[in-house]
Amino acid sequence: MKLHEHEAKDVFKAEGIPVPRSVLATDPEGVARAAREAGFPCVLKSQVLRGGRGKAGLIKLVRSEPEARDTAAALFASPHGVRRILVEEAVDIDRELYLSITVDPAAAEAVVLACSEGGVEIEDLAARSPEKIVRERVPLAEGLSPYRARNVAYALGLSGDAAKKTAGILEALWRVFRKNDAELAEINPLFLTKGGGVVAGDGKLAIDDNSLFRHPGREPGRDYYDSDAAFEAAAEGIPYLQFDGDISLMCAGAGLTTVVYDLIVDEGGSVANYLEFGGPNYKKAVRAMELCLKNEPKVILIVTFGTIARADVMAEGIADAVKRLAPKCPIVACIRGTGEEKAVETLRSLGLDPLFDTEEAVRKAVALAAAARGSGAAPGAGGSK
Amino acid sequence: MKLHEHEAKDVFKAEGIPVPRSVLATDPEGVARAAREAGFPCVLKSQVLRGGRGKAGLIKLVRSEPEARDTAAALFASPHGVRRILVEEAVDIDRELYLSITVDPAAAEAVVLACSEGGVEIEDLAARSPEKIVRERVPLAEGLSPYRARNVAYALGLSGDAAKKTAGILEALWRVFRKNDAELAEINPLFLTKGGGVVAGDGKLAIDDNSLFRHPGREPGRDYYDSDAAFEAAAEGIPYLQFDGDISLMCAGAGLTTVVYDLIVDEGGSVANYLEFGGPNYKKAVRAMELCLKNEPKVILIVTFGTIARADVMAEGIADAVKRLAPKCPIVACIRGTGEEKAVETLRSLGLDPLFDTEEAVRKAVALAAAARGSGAAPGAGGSK
Amino acid sequence: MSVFIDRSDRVLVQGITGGEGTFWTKHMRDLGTDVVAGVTPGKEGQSVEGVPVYHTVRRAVAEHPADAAMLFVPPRFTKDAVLEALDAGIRKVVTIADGIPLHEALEIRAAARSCGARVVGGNTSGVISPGRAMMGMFPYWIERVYRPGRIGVMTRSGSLTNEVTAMIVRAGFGVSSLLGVGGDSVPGTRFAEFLPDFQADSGTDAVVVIGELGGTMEEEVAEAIESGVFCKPLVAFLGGRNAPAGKRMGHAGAIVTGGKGTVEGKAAALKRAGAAVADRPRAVGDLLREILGDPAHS
Amino acid sequence: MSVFIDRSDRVLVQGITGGEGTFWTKHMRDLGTDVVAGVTPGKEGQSVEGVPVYHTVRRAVAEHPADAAMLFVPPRFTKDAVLEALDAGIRKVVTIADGIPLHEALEIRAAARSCGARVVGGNTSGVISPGRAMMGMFPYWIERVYRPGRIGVMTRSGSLTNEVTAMIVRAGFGVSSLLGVGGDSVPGTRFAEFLPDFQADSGTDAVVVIGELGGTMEEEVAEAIESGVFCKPLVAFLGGRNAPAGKRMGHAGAIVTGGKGTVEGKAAALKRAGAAVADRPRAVGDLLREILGDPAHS
Repeated sequence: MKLHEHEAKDVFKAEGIPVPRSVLATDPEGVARAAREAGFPCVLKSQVLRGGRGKAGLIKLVRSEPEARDTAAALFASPHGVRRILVEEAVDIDRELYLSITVDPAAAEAVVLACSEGGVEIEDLAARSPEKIVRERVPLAEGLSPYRARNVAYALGLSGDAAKKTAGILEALWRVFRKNDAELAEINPLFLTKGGGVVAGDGKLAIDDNSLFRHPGREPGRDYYDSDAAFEAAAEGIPYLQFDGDISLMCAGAGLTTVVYDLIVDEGGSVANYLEFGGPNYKKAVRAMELCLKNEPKVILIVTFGTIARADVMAEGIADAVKRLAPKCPIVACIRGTGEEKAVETLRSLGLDPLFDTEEAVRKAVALAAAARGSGAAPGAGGSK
Repeated sequence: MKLHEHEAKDVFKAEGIPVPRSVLATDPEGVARAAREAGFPCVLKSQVLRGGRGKAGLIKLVRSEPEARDTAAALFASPHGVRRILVEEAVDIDRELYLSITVDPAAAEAVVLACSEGGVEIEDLAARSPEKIVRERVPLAEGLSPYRARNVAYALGLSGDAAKKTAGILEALWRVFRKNDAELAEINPLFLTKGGGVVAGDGKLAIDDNSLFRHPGREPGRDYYDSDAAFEAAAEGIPYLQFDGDISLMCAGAGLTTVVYDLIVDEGGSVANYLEFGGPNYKKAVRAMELCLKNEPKVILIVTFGTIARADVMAEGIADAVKRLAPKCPIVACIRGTGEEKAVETLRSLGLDPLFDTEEAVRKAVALAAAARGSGAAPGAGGSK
Repeated sequence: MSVFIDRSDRVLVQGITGGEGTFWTKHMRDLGTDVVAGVTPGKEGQSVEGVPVYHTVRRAVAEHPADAAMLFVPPRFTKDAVLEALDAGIRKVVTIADGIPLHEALEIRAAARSCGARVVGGNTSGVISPGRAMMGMFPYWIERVYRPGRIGVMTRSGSLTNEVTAMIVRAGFGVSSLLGVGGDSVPGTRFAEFLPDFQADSGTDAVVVIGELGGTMEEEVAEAIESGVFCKPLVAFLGGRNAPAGKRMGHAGAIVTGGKGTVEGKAAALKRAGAAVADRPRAVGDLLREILGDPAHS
Repeated sequence: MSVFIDRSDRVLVQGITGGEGTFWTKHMRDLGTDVVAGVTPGKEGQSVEGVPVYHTVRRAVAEHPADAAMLFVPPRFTKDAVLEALDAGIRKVVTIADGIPLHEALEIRAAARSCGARVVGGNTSGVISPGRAMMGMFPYWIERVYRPGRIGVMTRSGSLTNEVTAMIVRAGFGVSSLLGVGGDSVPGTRFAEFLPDFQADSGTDAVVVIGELGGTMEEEVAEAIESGVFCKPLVAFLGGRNAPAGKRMGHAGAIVTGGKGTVEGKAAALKRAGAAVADRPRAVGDLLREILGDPAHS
């Protein structure tokens, strides 16, 4: 779970990392007021969870109160779903650095990545000039010892006070990383100011979803999701991704669902949503189909090959869902695995024609979707007969 | 630095270890009042830093308010220097266990020691029936994982709720051990109550002296020392032990001072104090001699063989001390090492006759002390001439 | 011969008295696994499917020496259970737990590496050498799909593995050992770490790797082939070829970030190393037949 | 040959620009030690006694490969400095720091063991092989007392070591290598761990152990002799024979608790193992002459 910049900076600040003075505002008038207090010029930063906010025009320098008000109004009205703007004092920047801590799965350690060029996309840099990236491994049992922080600071070419302060910030960033069970804790850019200060210009903090139980109050709200369906699916614990195509996937198994997605695209189809109701969710067919129907898909494609997630149970759930929700679009079902024979019976009794080959199912779904697009209307339930 | 029982129990309680309800009192009336509140019978526990308080009669069960008052008066008047009494509710004991965490220097780990017989002296038990001691190693990098706590609880023969609670207390004791940089964290006895509770009956916590800088407020007060000289020496950072013999040691080097102590006892002499003014204290001769003189010794014995602690500097310090303090007892000096030649000159100019052999110096000091005891008076300063 | 487990391994089940522990212990025994003891704190003296239960792993192995531990333990207790198994001298561990906290997954893998142990999982169905032994959650009927044979399989997925393995069987082959390394971003053991075992296994003619977007495990397989650690034929099938960047495709480990971990890059690396890459499940069987010939004629 | 250090070792000095670092670096060089570089964060580019200074150990060893690190670093920063040396691949470390926090001493020793390194100290004057090399705080004149010779010395003390070594020299012998393991209760390396080195050292005929009350290091020496790890003659002198129980005699490690760590028990164990135990410093020289004969006639 990614935190918003202002949330990440609150965490940073509490751990002793200097951040610019700032106020969070939720409407143009609030932004104007906050800007007046911050002094001009100051920076309006849209609080949205996406990279490249600068390039996308979501971060703006303003020089007067009217400009702040107008710019804020434009940002709130943009199609990026801006709900909050962080109004931040402008910092007198001398240099910018990049600093982050993430995990290295192969080494079974954490790793510091740093660069004496701040503001860059680290992945671009890794591809372009990997030699510019300073790496420092951090075994969890040892932690980020002071000497490792110094290794990084001096490898960045810093000296004197800047080196000491940067090392101190890195040690604090480590505490942030550990205390928050982070996947990523990143400061990009880290400003070295003309006055000799070191200040976090931006803040990224991604908390491991599997560790959220240790961080009550951090549950993601509606604005973390790009659709109501995605938000509701998350509340159910159902893996769900929102797309804008016309075939709703209602599959079991993350790997299999991903491959079904691949095959649909290969066949020229388009996906309305990725939805995976396997594992602990294999009895939630009704809820899953409800979520799919929110997208008004042209086809629902069900593909499973379950061992623990029993085919017969899933088929019964689907039967229940069809009866209760009476979907108007056709359903293509390909259900294999434990209890397969019984599942086939159940599906047939629904009037469906169960398939046994994933590729065949995908082709049929794509064809049905194309036909529905052509006719301008979806056939009725059981239309796959 | 050892904490008093009531201090240790405060730490335990804050970490979630159940302790009996108790009140600390400093006079018999306070004890009587606290006892009335605790209910009868209750326990009066003298807060002194020594083992075997029960056997020494420093822990008493009282059954009425007058008994509490009288018993407290007797305890405060005892020769054990009782300044505080912990008045504690009586616990309905079913069983007693022993639980402690200490360090294992060879293994470079911490180690849990536990026993299903509480209240015992663990060292006696180790000598008598070592097979009754449950040991569990704890690598610091791993910490005391829950499974290690369970290993201990079940090895103690516990089951059900008692096993779970004891394991939980051990995990809490680990946090106490780590957070307090402890040499030893001990619960002896740990009560299993008839009501199914688990309660720390006593609490020992010894903080590593080298880590006290991390525990401000824990500096030991006067009552941690058995003499004013010992307290003052500690404030100076001078290693000092109080004895009641007649030869004051003013030596440099812990090992050498210890050997001088050995040799004096071998020769039939007795030591007034152990004082070690080597290492960082080698320029503190005046302060050292001042401390020695508090004991009104019959002889001051100075033995050094310093490399970093320079002999010439120490000799000058001694000269300064003799001039300022004009000790009435004789001084035997045996100063070797860096700057030895100059040191010899300095000592001779003082009227002292420097020796070069430790054993000879010890024999001379013992003879002088015996002579002084015989004559009933110490010869004047420089009496070793 | 088999990779990781065989009939001769003595397996301990941690969390044996829970619903999953009890259910799958029966399956494991029925599929040939020698389950010697179980552990659930507080339940010593009970027995599950005839398997004696102990409070702790240490007490269990004192009575029943064990080589391997199968964990049916919730994700947040998995690290403790793994450390307990390692501390008791067990060097092979399988955990099915789905939802192990990330930092604990790092600690689990680090602990295993530091004592030369292997932890498989979490977020996996486990491992199976069809006809010989199983640790995890493969039901009886799975033997019909994972027919015994000479193809090694390594996978990050569950259902997808059934899909692909069915294609292997349809092509006339069978499975020697199947290792589910799991779908997490920090699995206890990585694909490439099993390649020396498959190389040494006389019962394995070729290996199928069922990978997906995210991480670098497939690239490490390519490196192992290039470095000569593994010389048998290898066929890879990779899910998530068309997945959009930045979206996590179900598995925690299945995400492309900053251009790293794309299926395109993985496929290219594997092909460069000489591996065959299937573009759909059915192609896995086809490629095996191309490389190994028709199994009916061998 | 010598134990731990020799002229051929390349030594790095951490904390070289401090008062002690600068002072003793000169002594170390003058006594034959090859000091190749120094480290003080923030001081890269300076030089001390002609030795170039770097910000970090990693940067120093990149330019000047080193085998050993000598630490002149305050006690509370010692753990970090030791870990930095180990991380840079250095496997021999000496720290003189007096006052290392107890738990950090455990971590230092654990870290050294886990990578096969040796940390000597803290709370020691260091190590010296007279006439060859020195790491620590032995001034020039000490060579007159620690005359080069064929007796190995291990000690927990400073001044007492001068006292005893003077007796060794008075008896006509000299010192091959002297290792001060230090007076702390958790020294980085323990007496017994050096015995295999002294056994292998062709320049050592016998070893003198200067021990004291507290801990179990002397008992471990007895065990090493009994197990056959060390077969040369060994003479022990133990301080604190008459020390009262429960009182800490100066050194953190010098305390008898609960009847454990008495000199009586240590002496008995050593004698049982066949070692000679001197009852006073002078007897160390006498015993060596008894065992090895008059060095003037050999």
